[in-house]
Amino acid sequence: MDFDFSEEQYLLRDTVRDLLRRECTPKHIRALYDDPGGRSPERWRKLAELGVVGLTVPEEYGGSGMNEVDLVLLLEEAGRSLLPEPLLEHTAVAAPLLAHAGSEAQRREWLPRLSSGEATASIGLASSPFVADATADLVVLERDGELHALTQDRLTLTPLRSWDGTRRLFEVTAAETGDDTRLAGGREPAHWAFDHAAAATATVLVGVAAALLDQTVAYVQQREQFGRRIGAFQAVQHKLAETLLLVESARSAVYYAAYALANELPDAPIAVSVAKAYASDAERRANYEALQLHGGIGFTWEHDLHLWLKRGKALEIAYGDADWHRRRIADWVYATAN
Amino acid sequence: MDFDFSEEQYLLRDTVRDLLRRECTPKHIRALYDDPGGRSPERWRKLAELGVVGLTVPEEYGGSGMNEVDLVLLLEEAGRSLLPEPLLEHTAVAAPLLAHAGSEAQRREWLPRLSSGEATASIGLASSPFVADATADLVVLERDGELHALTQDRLTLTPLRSWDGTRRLFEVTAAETGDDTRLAGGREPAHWAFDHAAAATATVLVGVAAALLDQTVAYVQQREQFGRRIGAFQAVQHKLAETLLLVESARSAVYYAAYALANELPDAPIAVSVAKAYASDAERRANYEALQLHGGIGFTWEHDLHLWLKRGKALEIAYGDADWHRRRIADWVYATAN
Amino acid sequence: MDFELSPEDAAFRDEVRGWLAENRDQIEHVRAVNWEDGGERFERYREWERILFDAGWGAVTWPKEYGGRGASLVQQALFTDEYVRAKGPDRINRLGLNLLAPTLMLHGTAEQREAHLSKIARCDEIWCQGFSEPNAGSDLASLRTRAVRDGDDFVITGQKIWTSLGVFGDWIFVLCRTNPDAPKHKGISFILCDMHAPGVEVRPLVQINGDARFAEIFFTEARTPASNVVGAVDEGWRVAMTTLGFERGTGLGSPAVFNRILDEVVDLTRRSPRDGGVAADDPDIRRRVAQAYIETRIFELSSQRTLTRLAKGGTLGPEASLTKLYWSEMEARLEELAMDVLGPRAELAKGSPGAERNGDWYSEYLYARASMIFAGTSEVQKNVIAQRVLGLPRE
Amino acid sequence: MDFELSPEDAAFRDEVRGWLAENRDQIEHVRAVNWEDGGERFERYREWERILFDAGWGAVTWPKEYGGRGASLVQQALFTDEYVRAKGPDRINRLGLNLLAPTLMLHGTAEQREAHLSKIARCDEIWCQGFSEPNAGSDLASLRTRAVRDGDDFVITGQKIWTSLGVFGDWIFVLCRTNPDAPKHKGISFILCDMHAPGVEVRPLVQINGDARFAEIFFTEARTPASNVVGAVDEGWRVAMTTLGFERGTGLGSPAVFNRILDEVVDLTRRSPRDGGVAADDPDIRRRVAQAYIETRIFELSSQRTLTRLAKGGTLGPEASLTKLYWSEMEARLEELAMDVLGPRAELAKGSPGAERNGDWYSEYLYARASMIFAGTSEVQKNVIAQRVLGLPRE
Repeated sequence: MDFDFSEEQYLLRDTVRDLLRRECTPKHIRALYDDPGGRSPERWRKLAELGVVGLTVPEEYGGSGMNEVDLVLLLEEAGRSLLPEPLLEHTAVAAPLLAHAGSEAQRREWLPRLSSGEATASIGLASSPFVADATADLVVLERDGELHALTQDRLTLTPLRSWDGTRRLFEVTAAETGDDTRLAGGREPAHWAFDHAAAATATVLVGVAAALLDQTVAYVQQREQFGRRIGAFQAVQHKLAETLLLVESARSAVYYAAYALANELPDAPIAVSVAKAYASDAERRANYEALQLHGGIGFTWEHDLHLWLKRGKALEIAYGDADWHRRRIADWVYATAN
Repeated sequence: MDFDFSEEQYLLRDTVRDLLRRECTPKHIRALYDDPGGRSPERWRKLAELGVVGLTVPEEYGGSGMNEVDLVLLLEEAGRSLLPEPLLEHTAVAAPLLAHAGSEAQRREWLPRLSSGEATASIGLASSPFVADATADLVVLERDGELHALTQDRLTLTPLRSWDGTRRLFEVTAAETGDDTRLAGGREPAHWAFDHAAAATATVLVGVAAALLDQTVAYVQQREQFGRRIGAFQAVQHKLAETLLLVESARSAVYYAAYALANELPDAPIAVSVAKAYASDAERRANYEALQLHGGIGFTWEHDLHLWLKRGKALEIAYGDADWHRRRIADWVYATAN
Repeated sequence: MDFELSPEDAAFRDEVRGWLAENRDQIEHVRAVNWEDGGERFERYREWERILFDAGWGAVTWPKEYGGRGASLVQQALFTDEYVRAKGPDRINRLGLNLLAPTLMLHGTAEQREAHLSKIARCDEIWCQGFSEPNAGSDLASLRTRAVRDGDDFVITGQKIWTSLGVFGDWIFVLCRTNPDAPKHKGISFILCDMHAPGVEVRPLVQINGDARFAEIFFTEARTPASNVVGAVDEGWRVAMTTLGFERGTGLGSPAVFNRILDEVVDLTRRSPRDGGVAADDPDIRRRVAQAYIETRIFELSSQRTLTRLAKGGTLGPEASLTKLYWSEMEARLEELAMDVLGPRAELAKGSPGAERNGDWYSEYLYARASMIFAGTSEVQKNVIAQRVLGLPRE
Repeated sequence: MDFELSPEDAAFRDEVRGWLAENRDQIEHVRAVNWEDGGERFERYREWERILFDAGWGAVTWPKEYGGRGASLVQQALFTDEYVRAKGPDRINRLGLNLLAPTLMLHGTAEQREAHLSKIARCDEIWCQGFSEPNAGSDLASLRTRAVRDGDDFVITGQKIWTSLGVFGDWIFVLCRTNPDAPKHKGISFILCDMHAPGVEVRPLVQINGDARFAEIFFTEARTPASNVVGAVDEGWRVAMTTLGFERGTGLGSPAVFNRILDEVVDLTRRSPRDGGVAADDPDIRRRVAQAYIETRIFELSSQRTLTRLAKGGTLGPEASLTKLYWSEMEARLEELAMDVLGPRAELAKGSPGAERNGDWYSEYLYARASMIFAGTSEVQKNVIAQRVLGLPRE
């Protein structure tokens, strides 16, 4: 029984955090709002050099051969810094999915390039009508319950616009799919992909929520009204205490979901639903309190807060909202309990 | 447009309030906890003398010929003072039901006596497995969707015990029902009765909630901790402000429900569900904050608070809980809207 | 208790309804553009206000002499209800109509009423509210904008923020500190100032939804005649509290608006795909729709109770905070429900294929959250309720 | 990260499980009576504690010299989990075992440990906690019970309240004011006192559910040797904070207990009629059951994170308030769910026909609400979290 991370895992987290603190600041994020299609190949390359991009690719294909537990702290950092690049789609879902369920030919063709960062991959599941970063070299698309790994020549993309100006969403139609594109191996690849996407989204949400909470705590420490710092008001203190408890508890849930997925435990899908339901609610609360306690200033474009508010809002809903996951849990409880 | 009561209505309310303040104190309520079956014929007689018991009985049968709007303020007082006698069952439901749907023979036999207080009536609907005060002279019982007015000789009662020591609940079985006992007239008597019972319960809940709030406000004004009255703490103030808003809003809902029933408006059933759902939630909140802010002292038998806590809890659930009524509202919204 | 309309009120309602129906084309013409885009688009809304005014609908409760028709509060509510149902255009001068005008009727001089009321009703003067400052938000009384007497004028210097309609404004009512030595609630005056005067500069404030509905106003020795002080000098706090009472109690948050939002949300649930069906089949969505129905219905009822009280000569004091708290929190829940009904489509923005109502739902959701901040945050309302309605101690 | 048990831990768990299975009859024999009824019934529970002690399960983490088996924190958690699953009887000396004993291990003298630890483990001494007073609830440091030095003794006078197990207690650890002139957190001492000593009077306190699980303790010049002060005289507040940390963090609120309640609630939903079906078919109930599953599961996970931290030498400071806040609010929601599942049957009390579990659900529901009050109200926990975990200013 050891519910903690190793020194190496923390070290990698710290390295990534340092990188993102320098190279993924609100200024960088804002630049993307004005640059449709914009991504930073530079930042992605640096993440690849740290082994982050190819973290989940088996070593035999040039990756780091690490797993969901190694990745979970990094996804939290991605949420904290609002990393725009597709760490979730590429590293948390598409690449390990290919390793899990791709044919040997697919693996050999793609995994080394996905690992090095030379090529990117994204994921489009039936539960989400839109595909983020669908301009990737490879898009794994769900059609009739099956997954197909498709290159751009087989796809038609319609670009969409999100209120979160850093998100790149597309409606995607596939020209042709066939035996050559199908991901046939492994246990139910579409479910595998969905659970990985939902767990990763929950983790990013925890990072977003933690960042919202931290910024708000810092703000109420400094903002004065009625002759004292507003952080001294009991109503403010209690809201933030409740929010901290939600965020901390969500952390327990997303870390365990990563462990359950990494070890293919039978309760992994439910651990994922616990994580996504709770993290969505926790982020929603942090999102509300952050704006409420910042007051008017948080409602201005000029203030950075909205960058987190919008990312959080989009992810609350992505890959099943809290109520959807609660329904999955209830079905499971009544199918298995007693 | 006049959403207020008349001077006469307020006057009667004040008269009843005065009576109950004297004759329905916590001491009177406590006495019933030790006296299974206990009721106060004395208090009931006084209420009958004021015209309250027969308020809803048509004048031609010796009643006051008043309606739901006249009664609603009195039901609120009944909740506030925890009146143990069956004003709800007798005056709000059974007596006007008999007037509404009884045969001429049934009316002539019963209404004058129900009006004078000489006889009492209670009500047992299918939605509630237990019948309060089923020892009444007349019990209107739902069987297979129909209502029957039954005297004690046709009934078998099994006494139950409630955590609220003033409630008298029974499991009731009827020996025989027939054309002579059936309430045949009026629109769907069972629905009529249910809506009246639910609306009256919502109103009593508002009275209970208001009493809980008032007592708690008084307590936090006086209890000191950390060198000041606990009512000065912002967390306490905000809880009580939120509770007041709920209780005040619930008042709007129960008053309108009474009006809609009195005027047989088409939206009456929905007005009732709005009232019962909201009043149940409002009382639940008042119930929570009352005990929480009283702290340990409110958890003692010696303190009177629990008398209200228990009555409120029982009524939150009676005649459809908040979720049940929300489902009825949703069905109606989707059946009628747009 | 009687929810039936009197014959006069029913006739009034029919008249409103008839007039709005006759003007349906004009309404659509106005609503086809967004006044926030400014210029001719804004002027189209101003023109509409003149049409309303000429037909006697500009300010129905006002006396005839100022262009009203002396209607009762019930009739005003009926007018608003019909207006919202007919999708009447935004009332661009609502701060003048709903906040300043009733304040002037209570606290203004005859000259002030004479000078401004008709112009407000005719929309010749667009009014702004100059209360909040960067460092005086919830703690409004800590405001620092100062006004110094100089001959027949007051000279104003300072900064206001969150000024709705700022870029369109002609006049502004400003809270200024006129006595820096008095306790903070004492030395404040309520002053009317021409926004076209030298020394008044307006900068639009871009919000998180990209709109610029608010502005910052910078006063640099701007002059306004001393006759523009409303109420006594240094006693503007009392006047401002009246204005806030209108804002919290009846000036915003009309039941008809929330009923319309609910109708739209219900409609959305019927059309929004969810789990192979539509959102209207989802029990969690249904529960929330039912709760939204309950809350909007009760808001309507509570508003009618308030209206009756006012019609009988009662007043709305700190109870206005209950109203503001109720509708702003309800609005936030309603708009959040809309987001969840839209699901993944919720985040689609203006100009995006597939964006429901061109992304406006999201914008409304953000505004609903701002509603819990402006006109007194929910926290401030709760303080007021606790201390001034429930009588709990101040500290 | 590794949730697998080590071979030693797995062996430990199997040993516990095996032993509990062997003693199933004895467990049922004990549980057949309610210790709160006192007399022989209480003694039957004490006897059970001796059986546990003799088998080495009385206090598994304690050193062997005091009757423990030097088990790790993980093993202790495994023991508790198995014990709850096997429906092991209430641990009647839990205040001694979980609060006083670890406090003595940290702050006590060798003599104090020698004198009491084994007796606690063998249940020869039933211990009570004397902290709260009628006027010192949330504001514990304002306590007034005083202890005055007289020769080799302290002489205690005052009143304590909410003393669990008060009527059964042999010893009590009492917070007393020993220096009335010092600031309120300074002049307090943590003193052990024999409850059978002259001047100690116990009065049972009847609660709103009719039980008398708590008592009031009146001290009238009760004497206890000065060697019974734990830690330094006048520095008992620090000692008490350690005790409260155990109470909030690990002393109460075991995950296994909440998992068991959830299982029972799920079972109840399958059997409770609702709308012509059972509650388990009701989408609102299902949503709440799912949320209860989420919350109990996360509590288990968070407890395991805490355990890991402690096992690695970390400490549990003000974070214990997060734990207490979490489980007490979760427990209240769980028990309220049970009430709503029971519906109209929820109110049926002890002795009533048709009362599920003889009315105990209602009693548990009330206790759950008390959980948000005792060991520091939810409001106090939030203060601690805000000020001592988040670092927000005290005033």
